[in-house]
Amino acid sequence: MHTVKILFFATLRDYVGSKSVELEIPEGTTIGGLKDMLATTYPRLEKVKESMMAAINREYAAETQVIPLAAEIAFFPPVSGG
Amino acid sequence: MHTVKILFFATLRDYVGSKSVELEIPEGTTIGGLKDMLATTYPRLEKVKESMMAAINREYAAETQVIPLAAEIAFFPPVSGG
Amino acid sequence: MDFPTIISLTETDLDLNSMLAQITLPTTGATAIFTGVVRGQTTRGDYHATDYLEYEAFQPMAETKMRQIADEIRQKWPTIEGILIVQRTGRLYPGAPSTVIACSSAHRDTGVFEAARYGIDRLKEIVPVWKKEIGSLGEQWIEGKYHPKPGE
Amino acid sequence: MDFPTIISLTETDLDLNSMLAQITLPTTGATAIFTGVVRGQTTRGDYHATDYLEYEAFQPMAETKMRQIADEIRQKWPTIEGILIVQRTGRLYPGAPSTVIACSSAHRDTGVFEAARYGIDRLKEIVPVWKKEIGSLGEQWIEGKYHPKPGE
Repeated sequence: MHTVKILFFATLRDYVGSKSVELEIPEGTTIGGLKDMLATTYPRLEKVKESMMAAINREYAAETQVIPLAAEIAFFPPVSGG
Repeated sequence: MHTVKILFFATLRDYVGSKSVELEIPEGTTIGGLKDMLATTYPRLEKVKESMMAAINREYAAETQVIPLAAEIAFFPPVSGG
Repeated sequence: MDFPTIISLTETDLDLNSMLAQITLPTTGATAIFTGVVRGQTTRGDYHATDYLEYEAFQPMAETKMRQIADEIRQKWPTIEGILIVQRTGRLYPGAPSTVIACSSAHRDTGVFEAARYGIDRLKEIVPVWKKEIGSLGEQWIEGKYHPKPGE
Repeated sequence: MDFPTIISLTETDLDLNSMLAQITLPTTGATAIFTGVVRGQTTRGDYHATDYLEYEAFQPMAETKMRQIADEIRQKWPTIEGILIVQRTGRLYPGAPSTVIACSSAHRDTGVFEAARYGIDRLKEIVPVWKKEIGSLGEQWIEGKYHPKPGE
């Protein structure tokens, strides 16, 4: 197990009700696996799991990417700045 | 004969030594004809006669265009603003 | 001379005069400046009126991605001299400029227009900034459509 | 709402913030602003340094032609909202913006970049303004290359 910091933005922050959480995850957990874990805790994430963008240490990450130790994870909807 | 006001800009003003002149010209004089008349009076215009742009009443005019009564004529080099 | 790259997320009003000065070098003869502006009325799609927008950013990643866009511009148009990419955050009312992409070059025909266009297109693809719209349709988060590839 | 068209030759400093405000309507979401800038150093062609430029205009015809360019833009890109075309005259030192072409629209993909590019290209073809350069090559009038057709 190791600890990750997870940040949420925009809609996802509203769904989770929090800007950031810290979570213990098994080693080898992927982004996709973490999404499943979060959707269990925060059921409103279930319907947006597919479209949630993920970043590991501020770089866009794939569903299959394994989360490294001491990582900062961010989840957010497709961007809409400008 | 009728009177036209002629304006000169940029290089041409330097060649003529004046911003504007008034001239008596025969009816039916074309822009090309006026250029020839001017080049006689101001010999430095001779070598730029071809590249001199002409405007009649603030619209670009052709060499063959006949100068109307009470016209304001302008001669200038190709533009270089911006 | 080093070419300046100015990247900023800011809560303060944007000053185009100062931005222009920041990308103007002794060799600069042309600049193209794009500004996004908060619309008060939108007619594309369903008509709606906007009271204001709330911009939120994942600031450190947004800065990294803005810098990456500047790098991409320099790769594609090596003649570009200065690059400025600024995004407002916080509450913005209609008429306010919300983002500026500005590029300078010696001449107008060496990529300034294309680079500025590329910059705003990319900003709307990969820079983690979101806006919530408060207006005639109530209060709703705007979501983009682009899904960046891993590492993009 | 009428779309604003701002045409001006001026001897005073250009204020981009005020210009942006003048072309921003309630429906405006994007603007593209081109600025010409006085180069202090030119490397295209023979290298030379510029101390300053003296701009001269045939003012009434220049205003007519600037308005004509705005009309041409509206013909080609009917989605353009505000158009501003401003040319400085008089003495200008390196680093100073000498001309601004700014166009606004509801969205960035409906012609603002193309319209601003067209505007500066046309300004350099048909607007009767000339500049004298004072610098390392002495004092010389710059001449363009384009010969407008009668009535153009």
